[in-house]
Amino acid sequence: MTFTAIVREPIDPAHVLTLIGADQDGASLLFLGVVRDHNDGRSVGGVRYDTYEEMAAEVLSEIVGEAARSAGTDRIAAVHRIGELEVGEVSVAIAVSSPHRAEAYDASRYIIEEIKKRLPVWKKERYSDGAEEWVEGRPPTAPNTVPAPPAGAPQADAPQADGP
Amino acid sequence: MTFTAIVREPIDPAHVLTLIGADQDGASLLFLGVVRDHNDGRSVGGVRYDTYEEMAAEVLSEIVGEAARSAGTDRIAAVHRIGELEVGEVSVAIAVSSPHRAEAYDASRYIIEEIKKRLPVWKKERYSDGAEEWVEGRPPTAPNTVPAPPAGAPQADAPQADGP
Amino acid sequence: MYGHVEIRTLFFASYKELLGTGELQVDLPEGATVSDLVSALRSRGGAFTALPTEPAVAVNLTYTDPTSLLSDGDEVALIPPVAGG
Amino acid sequence: MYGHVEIRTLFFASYKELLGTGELQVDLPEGATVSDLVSALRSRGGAFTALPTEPAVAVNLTYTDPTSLLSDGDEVALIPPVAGG
Repeated sequence: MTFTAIVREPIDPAHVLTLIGADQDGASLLFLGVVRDHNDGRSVGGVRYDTYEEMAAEVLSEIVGEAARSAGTDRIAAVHRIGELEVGEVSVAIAVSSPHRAEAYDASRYIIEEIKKRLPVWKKERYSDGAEEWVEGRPPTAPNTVPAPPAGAPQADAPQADGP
Repeated sequence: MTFTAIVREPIDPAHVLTLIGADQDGASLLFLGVVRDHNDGRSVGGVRYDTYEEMAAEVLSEIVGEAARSAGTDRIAAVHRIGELEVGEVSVAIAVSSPHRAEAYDASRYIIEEIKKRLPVWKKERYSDGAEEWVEGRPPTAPNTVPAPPAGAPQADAPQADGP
Repeated sequence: MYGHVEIRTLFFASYKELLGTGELQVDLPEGATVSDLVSALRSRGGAFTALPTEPAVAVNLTYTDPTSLLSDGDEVALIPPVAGG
Repeated sequence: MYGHVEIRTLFFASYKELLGTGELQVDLPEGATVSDLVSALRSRGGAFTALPTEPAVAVNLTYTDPTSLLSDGDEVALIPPVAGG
Protein backbone atom coordinates (compact mmCIF):
# COMPACT_ATOMS: atom_id res chain seq x y z
CA MET A 1 0.00 0.00 0.00
CA THR A 2 1.32 3.40 -0.91
CA PHE A 3 1.21 6.20 1.65
CA THR A 4 1.03 9.93 0.99
CA ALA A 5 0.48 12.89 3.27
CA ILE A 6 0.69 16.65 3.50
CA VAL A 7 1.75 17.39 7.07
CA ARG A 8 2.41 20.34 9.33
CA GLU A 9 4.55 18.56 11.92
CA PRO A 10 8.24 17.79 11.47
CA ILE A 11 8.95 14.75 9.28
CA ASP A 12 10.77 11.87 10.96
CA PRO A 13 12.82 10.15 8.23
CA ALA A 14 13.23 6.95 10.26
CA HIS A 15 9.47 6.70 10.60
CA VAL A 16 8.94 7.20 6.87
CA LEU A 17 11.34 4.30 6.26
CA THR A 18 9.16 2.06 8.41
CA LEU A 19 6.26 2.63 5.98
CA ILE A 20 8.00 0.71 3.20
CA GLY A 21 9.94 -2.52 2.82
CA ALA A 22 8.76 -6.05 2.28
CA ASP A 23 10.46 -9.43 2.36
CA GLN A 24 10.75 -9.50 -1.41
CA ASP A 25 12.51 -6.11 -1.53
CA GLY A 26 16.27 -5.93 -1.91
CA ALA A 27 16.54 -2.15 -2.14
CA SER A 28 15.13 0.79 -0.21
CA LEU A 29 15.71 4.40 -1.09
CA LEU A 30 14.91 7.43 1.03
CA PHE A 31 15.05 10.91 -0.49
CA LEU A 32 14.91 13.93 1.77
CA GLY A 33 14.44 17.48 0.60
CA VAL A 34 15.99 19.77 3.16
CA VAL A 35 15.82 23.54 3.67
CA ARG A 36 19.23 24.86 2.71
CA ASP A 37 20.95 28.00 3.88
CA HIS A 38 21.21 29.68 0.51
CA ASN A 39 19.39 30.10 -2.78
CA ASP A 40 20.42 32.07 -5.83
CA GLY A 41 23.32 33.50 -3.89
CA ARG A 42 21.20 34.82 -1.01
CA SER A 43 21.52 33.65 2.55
CA VAL A 44 18.31 31.90 3.65
CA GLY A 45 17.22 31.81 7.28
CA GLY A 46 14.07 29.76 6.81
CA VAL A 47 11.11 29.15 4.55
CA ARG A 48 7.35 28.98 4.65
CA TYR A 49 5.49 26.50 2.49
CA ASP A 50 1.88 27.24 1.56
CA THR A 51 -0.38 24.79 -0.16
CA TYR A 52 -3.80 24.17 -1.61
CA GLU A 53 -4.11 21.27 0.72
CA GLU A 54 -7.00 19.24 -0.68
CA MET A 55 -5.55 19.43 -4.17
CA ALA A 56 -1.98 18.76 -3.03
CA ALA A 57 -3.17 15.59 -1.32
CA GLU A 58 -4.81 14.47 -4.57
CA VAL A 59 -1.86 15.36 -6.78
CA LEU A 60 0.70 13.72 -4.50
CA SER A 61 -1.37 10.58 -4.46
CA GLU A 62 -1.63 10.62 -8.28
CA ILE A 63 2.12 11.06 -8.68
CA VAL A 64 2.87 8.20 -6.32
CA GLY A 65 0.32 6.03 -8.09
CA GLU A 66 2.01 6.67 -11.42
CA ALA A 67 5.42 5.80 -9.98
CA ALA A 68 4.04 2.66 -8.36
CA ARG A 69 2.52 1.40 -11.60
CA SER A 70 5.65 2.17 -13.56
CA ALA A 71 8.11 0.68 -11.07
CA GLY A 72 6.00 -2.31 -10.18
CA THR A 73 6.11 -1.67 -6.45
CA ASP A 74 3.47 -0.35 -4.08
CA ARG A 75 5.95 0.11 -1.24
CA ILE A 76 6.13 3.87 -1.60
CA ALA A 77 5.63 6.64 0.94
CA ALA A 78 5.75 10.35 0.13
CA VAL A 79 5.23 13.12 2.67
CA HIS A 80 5.41 16.87 2.10
CA ARG A 81 5.56 19.29 4.99
CA ILE A 82 4.04 22.74 4.91
CA GLY A 83 4.25 25.71 7.26
CA GLU A 84 7.36 27.35 8.74
CA LEU A 85 10.64 25.45 8.38
CA GLU A 86 14.13 26.28 9.56
CA VAL A 87 17.36 25.55 7.71
CA GLY A 88 18.15 21.84 7.99
CA GLU A 89 14.53 20.75 8.40
CA VAL A 90 13.03 18.19 6.06
CA SER A 91 10.43 19.54 3.61
CA VAL A 92 9.76 16.34 1.71
CA ALA A 93 10.50 12.64 2.26
CA ILE A 94 10.10 9.97 -0.39
CA ALA A 95 10.71 6.32 0.47
CA VAL A 96 10.55 3.50 -2.05
CA SER A 97 11.41 -0.17 -1.78
CA SER A 98 11.50 -2.72 -4.57
CA PRO A 99 13.05 -6.11 -5.33
CA HIS A 100 15.84 -4.53 -7.39
CA ARG A 101 17.50 -1.16 -7.00
CA ALA A 102 16.90 0.29 -10.47
CA GLU A 103 13.15 0.56 -9.89
CA ALA A 104 13.62 2.22 -6.51
CA TYR A 105 15.94 4.87 -7.95
CA ASP A 106 13.65 5.49 -10.93
CA ALA A 107 10.50 5.79 -8.84
CA SER A 108 12.15 8.05 -6.28
CA ARG A 109 13.47 10.39 -8.94
CA TYR A 110 10.17 10.43 -10.82
CA ILE A 111 8.26 11.41 -7.71
CA ILE A 112 10.49 14.33 -6.73
CA GLU A 113 10.61 15.65 -10.30
CA GLU A 114 6.82 15.50 -10.62
CA ILE A 115 6.35 17.13 -7.21
CA LYS A 116 8.37 20.05 -8.49
CA LYS A 117 6.30 20.21 -11.66
CA ARG A 118 2.78 19.79 -10.34
CA LEU A 119 2.30 19.80 -6.59
CA PRO A 120 0.36 22.95 -5.60
CA VAL A 121 2.86 24.07 -3.00
CA TRP A 122 4.56 27.45 -2.80
CA LYS A 123 7.66 28.51 -0.96
CA LYS A 124 8.44 31.87 0.59
CA GLU A 125 12.04 32.37 1.61
CA ARG A 126 13.10 34.43 4.57
CA TYR A 127 16.54 35.95 4.06
CA SER A 128 19.06 36.85 6.70
CA ASP A 129 18.46 40.56 6.04
CA GLY A 130 14.82 40.10 7.08
CA ALA A 131 13.35 40.33 3.58
CA GLU A 132 10.91 37.67 2.39
CA GLU A 133 10.13 36.56 -1.15
CA TRP A 134 8.08 33.95 -2.94
CA VAL A 135 10.42 31.60 -4.74
CA GLU A 136 9.86 31.86 -8.46
CA GLY A 137 8.39 28.48 -9.28
CA ARG A 138 7.34 26.86 -12.50
CA PRO A 139 3.98 27.05 -14.23
CA PRO A 140 2.36 23.78 -13.18
CA THR A 141 2.00 21.15 -15.85
CA ALA A 142 -1.57 21.01 -17.10
CA PRO A 143 -3.13 17.55 -17.15
CA ASN A 144 -3.23 17.23 -20.92
CA THR A 145 0.48 17.90 -21.09
CA VAL A 146 1.50 15.73 -18.18
CA PRO A 147 4.01 13.31 -19.64
CA ALA A 148 2.99 9.71 -19.23
CA PRO A 149 4.97 7.98 -16.53
CA PRO A 150 7.77 5.87 -17.91
CA ALA A 151 6.27 2.70 -19.29
CA GLY A 152 7.80 -0.40 -17.82
CA ALA A 153 11.39 0.42 -18.60
CA PRO A 154 13.56 2.44 -16.25
CA GLN A 155 12.77 6.07 -16.73
CA ALA A 156 15.43 8.60 -17.46
CA ASP A 157 14.03 11.96 -16.56
CA ALA A 158 16.14 15.00 -17.27
CA PRO A 159 17.75 16.18 -14.07
CA GLN A 160 16.41 19.57 -13.06
CA ALA A 161 18.76 22.22 -11.90
CA ASP A 162 16.36 23.89 -9.51
CA GLY A 163 16.00 23.23 -5.83
CA PRO A 164 16.93 20.10 -3.91
CA MET B 1 34.30 14.38 5.55
CA THR B 2 33.40 11.10 3.94
CA PHE B 3 32.89 8.02 6.10
CA THR B 4 33.30 4.38 5.08
CA ALA B 5 33.26 1.18 7.09
CA ILE B 6 33.04 -2.59 6.86
CA VAL B 7 31.07 -3.70 9.91
CA ARG B 8 29.86 -6.90 11.56
CA GLU B 9 27.09 -5.37 13.67
CA PRO B 10 23.63 -4.50 12.33
CA ILE B 11 23.49 -1.23 10.39
CA ASP B 12 21.24 1.48 11.83
CA PRO B 13 19.96 3.53 8.85
CA ALA B 14 18.99 6.48 11.03
CA HIS B 15 22.51 6.63 12.40
CA VAL B 16 24.03 6.55 8.91
CA LEU B 17 21.83 9.52 8.01
CA THR B 18 23.33 11.50 10.89
CA LEU B 19 26.78 11.15 9.28
CA ILE B 20 25.83 13.40 6.36
CA GLY B 21 24.00 16.68 5.84
CA ALA B 22 25.23 20.23 6.02
CA ASP B 23 23.52 23.62 6.02
CA GLN B 24 24.26 24.09 2.32
CA ASP B 25 22.64 20.77 1.38
CA GLY B 26 19.11 20.68 -0.02
CA ALA B 27 18.98 16.96 -0.72
CA SER B 28 19.86 13.81 1.18
CA LEU B 29 19.60 10.32 -0.23
CA LEU B 30 19.85 7.06 1.70
CA PHE B 31 20.18 3.79 -0.18
CA LEU B 32 19.74 0.51 1.70
CA GLY B 33 20.56 -2.88 0.30
CA VAL B 34 18.41 -5.42 2.09
CA VAL B 35 18.50 -9.23 2.19
CA ARG B 36 15.49 -10.38 0.22
CA ASP B 37 13.57 -13.61 0.52
CA HIS B 38 14.24 -14.89 -2.99
CA ASN B 39 16.90 -14.96 -5.67
CA ASP B 40 16.74 -16.56 -9.10
CA GLY B 41 13.46 -18.18 -8.20
CA ARG B 42 14.74 -19.82 -5.01
CA SER B 43 13.46 -19.05 -1.55
CA VAL B 44 16.22 -17.51 0.56
CA GLY B 45 16.32 -17.84 4.35
CA GLY B 46 19.43 -15.80 4.98
CA VAL B 47 22.89 -14.99 3.67
CA ARG B 48 26.48 -14.90 4.81
CA TYR B 49 28.81 -12.21 3.50
CA ASP B 50 32.55 -12.90 3.50
CA THR B 51 35.15 -10.29 2.73
CA TYR B 52 38.82 -9.57 2.35
CA GLU B 53 38.46 -6.97 4.97
CA GLU B 54 41.59 -4.83 4.62
CA MET B 55 41.13 -4.62 0.88
CA ALA B 56 37.39 -4.01 1.09
CA ALA B 57 38.04 -1.07 3.40
CA GLU B 58 40.48 0.38 0.84
CA VAL B 59 38.23 -0.22 -2.16
CA LEU B 60 35.14 1.21 -0.48
CA SER B 61 37.10 4.30 0.44
CA GLU B 62 38.34 4.66 -3.15
CA ILE B 63 34.84 4.32 -4.57
CA VAL B 64 33.45 6.93 -2.21
CA GLY B 65 36.36 9.23 -2.98
CA GLU B 66 35.63 8.99 -6.69
CA ALA B 67 31.94 9.74 -6.13
CA ALA B 68 32.80 12.67 -3.88
CA ARG B 69 35.11 14.27 -6.42
CA SER B 70 32.63 13.75 -9.23
CA ALA B 71 29.55 14.96 -7.36
CA GLY B 72 31.25 17.86 -5.61
CA THR B 73 30.16 16.80 -2.13
CA ASP B 74 32.12 15.19 0.67
CA ARG B 75 28.99 14.46 2.72
CA ILE B 76 28.96 10.77 1.92
CA ALA B 77 28.80 7.73 4.18
CA ALA B 78 28.97 4.12 2.97
CA VAL B 79 28.82 1.08 5.23
CA HIS B 80 28.85 -2.59 4.22
CA ARG B 81 27.98 -5.31 6.68
CA ILE B 82 29.52 -8.77 6.64
CA GLY B 83 28.71 -11.99 8.49
CA GLU B 84 25.35 -13.72 8.87
CA LEU B 85 22.26 -11.73 7.87
CA GLU B 86 18.59 -12.63 7.99
CA VAL B 87 15.96 -11.64 5.43
CA GLY B 88 15.07 -7.99 5.90
CA GLU B 89 18.44 -7.01 7.38
CA VAL B 90 20.48 -4.21 5.82
CA SER B 91 23.66 -5.33 4.05
CA VAL B 92 24.75 -1.95 2.75
CA ALA B 93 23.85 1.66 3.48
CA ILE B 94 24.89 4.62 1.35
CA ALA B 95 24.03 8.16 2.41
CA VAL B 96 24.82 11.24 0.34
CA SER B 97 23.85 14.86 0.78
CA SER B 98 24.48 17.72 -1.63
CA PRO B 99 23.16 21.19 -2.41
CA HIS B 100 21.05 19.89 -5.33
CA ARG B 101 19.40 16.53 -5.76
CA ALA B 102 20.94 15.46 -9.09
CA GLU B 103 24.39 15.08 -7.55
CA ALA B 104 23.05 13.06 -4.62
CA TYR B 105 21.26 10.62 -6.93
CA ASP B 106 24.28 10.31 -9.22
CA ALA B 107 26.75 9.72 -6.40
CA SER B 108 24.49 7.22 -4.64
CA ARG B 109 23.98 5.19 -7.79
CA TYR B 110 27.65 5.32 -8.72
CA ILE B 111 28.68 3.97 -5.32
CA ILE B 112 26.30 1.00 -5.30
CA GLU B 113 27.16 0.07 -8.89
CA GLU B 114 30.89 0.20 -8.17
CA ILE B 115 30.46 -1.80 -4.96
CA LYS B 116 28.89 -4.53 -7.04
CA LYS B 117 31.74 -4.39 -9.54
CA ARG B 118 34.76 -4.16 -7.30
CA LEU B 119 34.23 -4.59 -3.58
CA PRO B 120 35.87 -7.85 -2.46
CA VAL B 121 32.77 -9.22 -0.77
CA TRP B 122 31.12 -12.59 -1.41
CA LYS B 123 27.66 -13.78 -0.60
CA LYS B 124 26.56 -17.29 0.30
CA GLU B 125 22.82 -17.82 0.24
CA ARG B 126 21.04 -20.21 2.55
CA TYR B 127 17.87 -21.61 0.95
CA SER B 128 14.76 -22.75 2.71
CA ASP B 129 15.57 -26.38 1.82
CA GLY B 130 18.78 -26.09 3.84
CA ALA B 131 21.14 -25.96 0.85
CA GLU B 132 23.76 -23.21 0.67
CA GLU B 133 25.43 -21.73 -2.36
CA TRP B 134 27.86 -18.96 -3.24
CA VAL B 135 26.07 -16.39 -5.33
CA GLU B 136 27.60 -16.22 -8.76
CA GLY B 137 29.20 -12.81 -8.76
CA ARG B 138 31.04 -10.84 -11.38
CA PRO B 139 34.73 -10.88 -12.18
CA PRO B 140 35.98 -7.79 -10.38
CA THR B 141 37.01 -4.86 -12.53
CA ALA B 142 40.78 -4.60 -12.78
CA PRO B 143 42.22 -1.16 -11.98
CA ASN B 144 43.31 -0.36 -15.53
CA THR B 145 39.78 -0.93 -16.75
CA VAL B 146 38.01 0.93 -13.97
CA PRO B 147 35.85 3.50 -15.75
CA ALA B 148 36.41 7.08 -14.75
CA PRO B 149 33.72 8.40 -12.43
CA PRO B 150 31.01 10.39 -14.19
CA ALA B 151 32.57 13.64 -15.31
CA GLY B 152 30.96 17.04 -15.40
CA ALA B 153 30.36 17.99 -11.81
CA PRO B 154 32.74 20.31 -10.03
CA GLN B 155 35.72 18.68 -8.42
CA ALA B 156 35.48 18.56 -4.69
CA ASP B 157 38.14 18.49 -2.08
CA ALA B 158 37.17 15.22 -0.49
CA PRO B 159 39.33 14.22 2.42
CA GLN B 160 38.98 10.62 3.48
CA ALA B 161 38.06 9.84 7.02
CA ASP B 162 37.47 6.17 7.09
CA GLY B 163 35.89 4.84 10.18
CA PRO B 164 36.71 1.70 12.06
CA MET C 1 -30.26 31.03 -10.20
CA TYR C 2 -31.22 30.02 -13.74
CA GLY C 3 -28.80 31.42 -16.30
CA HIS C 4 -26.02 31.94 -13.79
CA VAL C 5 -23.23 29.90 -12.22
CA GLU C 6 -21.72 30.73 -8.88
CA ILE C 7 -18.01 29.95 -8.63
CA ARG C 8 -15.98 29.64 -5.47
CA THR C 9 -12.67 31.15 -6.52
CA LEU C 10 -9.49 30.50 -4.52
CA PHE C 11 -6.20 32.37 -4.49
CA PHE C 12 -2.92 31.14 -3.07
CA ALA C 13 0.55 32.36 -2.20
CA SER C 14 1.58 35.38 -4.32
CA TYR C 15 -1.93 35.71 -5.81
CA LYS C 16 -3.46 35.75 -2.37
CA GLU C 17 -1.00 38.40 -1.21
CA LEU C 18 -1.59 40.41 -4.39
CA LEU C 19 -5.36 40.46 -3.97
CA GLY C 20 -5.47 40.58 -0.19
CA THR C 21 -7.91 37.69 -0.12
CA GLY C 22 -7.81 33.94 -0.52
CA GLU C 23 -11.39 33.44 -1.70
CA LEU C 24 -14.11 35.15 -3.71
CA GLN C 25 -17.57 34.09 -4.82
CA VAL C 26 -17.96 35.02 -8.48
CA ASP C 27 -21.22 35.06 -10.45
CA LEU C 28 -20.97 34.31 -14.14
CA PRO C 29 -23.46 33.71 -16.93
CA GLU C 30 -24.20 30.08 -17.70
CA GLY C 31 -21.80 28.80 -20.33
CA ALA C 32 -18.86 30.70 -18.86
CA THR C 33 -15.44 29.12 -19.20
CA VAL C 34 -12.34 29.20 -17.03
CA SER C 35 -11.04 31.89 -19.32
CA ASP C 36 -14.19 33.97 -18.79
CA LEU C 37 -13.70 33.73 -15.04
CA VAL C 38 -10.16 35.05 -15.33
CA SER C 39 -11.35 37.92 -17.55
CA ALA C 40 -14.10 38.75 -15.09
CA LEU C 41 -11.57 38.85 -12.27
CA ARG C 42 -9.09 41.03 -14.18
CA SER C 43 -11.85 43.43 -15.18
CA ARG C 44 -12.43 44.26 -11.52
CA GLY C 45 -9.44 46.59 -11.83
CA GLY C 46 -6.86 47.46 -9.22
CA ALA C 47 -4.67 44.59 -8.10
CA PHE C 48 -6.81 42.18 -10.13
CA THR C 49 -5.30 43.54 -13.35
CA ALA C 50 -1.94 42.14 -12.20
CA LEU C 51 -3.25 38.58 -12.48
CA PRO C 52 -1.86 36.73 -15.50
CA THR C 53 -4.19 36.54 -18.51
CA GLU C 54 -3.71 32.76 -18.57
CA PRO C 55 -2.91 31.55 -15.09
CA ALA C 56 -2.82 27.84 -14.35
CA VAL C 57 -6.24 26.88 -13.04
CA ALA C 58 -7.61 23.90 -11.17
CA VAL C 59 -11.34 23.15 -11.22
CA ASN C 60 -12.47 20.92 -8.39
CA LEU C 61 -8.86 19.95 -7.54
CA THR C 62 -7.78 19.11 -11.10
CA TYR C 63 -5.68 21.18 -13.50
CA THR C 64 -8.02 22.33 -16.22
CA ASP C 65 -7.92 23.95 -19.63
CA PRO C 66 -8.90 27.65 -20.08
CA THR C 67 -11.69 26.57 -22.44
CA SER C 68 -13.39 24.31 -19.88
CA LEU C 69 -16.99 25.14 -19.07
CA LEU C 70 -17.78 26.02 -15.48
CA SER C 71 -20.68 24.59 -13.53
CA ASP C 72 -22.56 26.10 -10.67
CA GLY C 73 -20.77 25.39 -7.40
CA ASP C 74 -17.38 24.69 -8.96
CA GLU C 75 -14.33 25.39 -6.85
CA VAL C 76 -11.79 27.13 -9.05
CA ALA C 77 -8.26 27.82 -7.90
CA LEU C 78 -5.77 30.10 -9.60
CA ILE C 79 -2.43 28.34 -9.21
CA PRO C 80 0.77 30.43 -9.18
CA PRO C 81 3.95 28.79 -10.45
CA VAL C 82 4.61 25.91 -8.03
CA ALA C 83 7.71 25.52 -5.86
CA GLY C 84 7.33 22.42 -3.75
CA GLY C 85 9.93 19.82 -2.89
CA MET D 1 66.68 -15.93 0.45
CA TYR D 2 68.56 -14.48 -2.55
CA GLY D 3 66.96 -15.56 -5.80
CA HIS D 4 63.60 -16.32 -4.22
CA VAL D 5 60.48 -14.41 -3.26
CA GLU D 6 58.14 -15.58 -0.55
CA ILE D 7 54.50 -14.78 -1.21
CA ARG D 8 51.69 -14.78 1.31
CA THR D 9 48.80 -16.11 -0.76
CA LEU D 10 45.19 -15.63 0.37
CA PHE D 11 42.03 -17.44 -0.70
CA PHE D 12 38.47 -16.32 -0.08
CA ALA D 13 34.91 -17.57 -0.34
CA SER D 14 34.53 -20.33 -2.97
CA TYR D 15 38.32 -20.55 -3.49
CA LYS D 16 38.87 -20.99 0.22
CA GLU D 17 36.26 -23.73 0.36
CA LEU D 18 37.69 -25.38 -2.74
CA LEU D 19 41.22 -25.52 -1.34
CA GLY D 20 40.29 -26.08 2.29
CA THR D 21 42.57 -23.25 3.35
CA GLY D 22 42.55 -19.45 3.36
CA GLU D 23 46.29 -18.90 3.26
CA LEU D 24 49.48 -20.42 1.86
CA GLN D 25 53.10 -19.29 1.85
CA VAL D 26 54.46 -19.82 -1.66
CA ASP D 27 58.14 -19.70 -2.65
CA LEU D 28 58.88 -18.55 -6.19
CA PRO D 29 62.03 -17.66 -8.12
CA GLU D 30 62.90 -13.99 -8.26
CA GLY D 31 61.27 -12.38 -11.26
CA ALA D 32 58.07 -14.38 -10.86
CA THR D 33 54.84 -12.72 -11.93
CA VAL D 34 51.26 -12.98 -10.69
CA SER D 35 50.67 -15.39 -13.55
CA ASP D 36 53.60 -17.56 -12.43
CA LEU D 37 52.12 -17.74 -8.95
CA VAL D 38 48.80 -18.94 -10.32
CA SER D 39 50.58 -21.56 -12.46
CA ALA D 40 52.57 -22.72 -9.46
CA LEU D 41 49.38 -23.09 -7.44
CA ARG D 42 47.54 -25.00 -10.16
CA SER D 43 50.51 -27.32 -10.65
CA ARG D 44 50.08 -28.55 -7.07
CA GLY D 45 47.35 -30.78 -8.46
CA GLY D 46 44.18 -31.93 -6.72
CA ALA D 47 41.70 -29.14 -5.92
CA PHE D 48 44.26 -26.55 -7.04
CA THR D 49 43.72 -27.53 -10.67
CA ALA D 50 40.16 -26.23 -10.31
CA LEU D 51 41.42 -22.66 -9.84
CA PRO D 52 40.87 -20.47 -12.91
CA THR D 53 43.91 -19.98 -15.12
CA GLU D 54 43.44 -16.22 -14.88
CA PRO D 55 41.68 -15.39 -11.63
CA ALA D 56 41.34 -11.79 -10.53
CA VAL D 57 44.27 -11.03 -8.25
CA ALA D 58 45.06 -8.30 -5.76
CA VAL D 59 48.64 -7.62 -4.73
CA ASN D 60 48.95 -5.74 -1.46
CA LEU D 61 45.23 -4.81 -1.52
CA THR D 62 45.14 -3.55 -5.12
CA TYR D 63 43.77 -5.31 -8.21
CA THR D 64 46.78 -6.19 -10.31
CA ASP D 65 47.63 -7.41 -13.78
CA PRO D 66 48.73 -11.03 -14.35
CA THR D 67 52.05 -9.75 -15.75
CA SER D 68 52.96 -7.83 -12.58
CA LEU D 69 56.23 -8.80 -10.94
CA LEU D 70 56.03 -10.09 -7.40
CA SER D 71 58.30 -8.95 -4.59
CA ASP D 72 59.39 -10.80 -1.50
CA GLY D 73 56.75 -10.44 1.22
CA ASP D 74 53.90 -9.50 -1.10
CA GLU D 75 50.40 -10.38 0.01
CA VAL D 76 48.56 -11.81 -2.98
CA ALA D 77 44.85 -12.58 -2.89
CA LEU D 78 42.94 -14.61 -5.45
CA ILE D 79 39.59 -12.85 -5.79
CA PRO D 80 36.52 -14.87 -6.84
CA PRO D 81 33.78 -13.05 -8.73
CA VAL D 82 32.47 -10.45 -6.27
CA ALA D 83 28.89 -10.26 -4.97
CA GLY D 84 28.64 -7.41 -2.49
CA GLY D 85 25.90 -4.88 -2.10
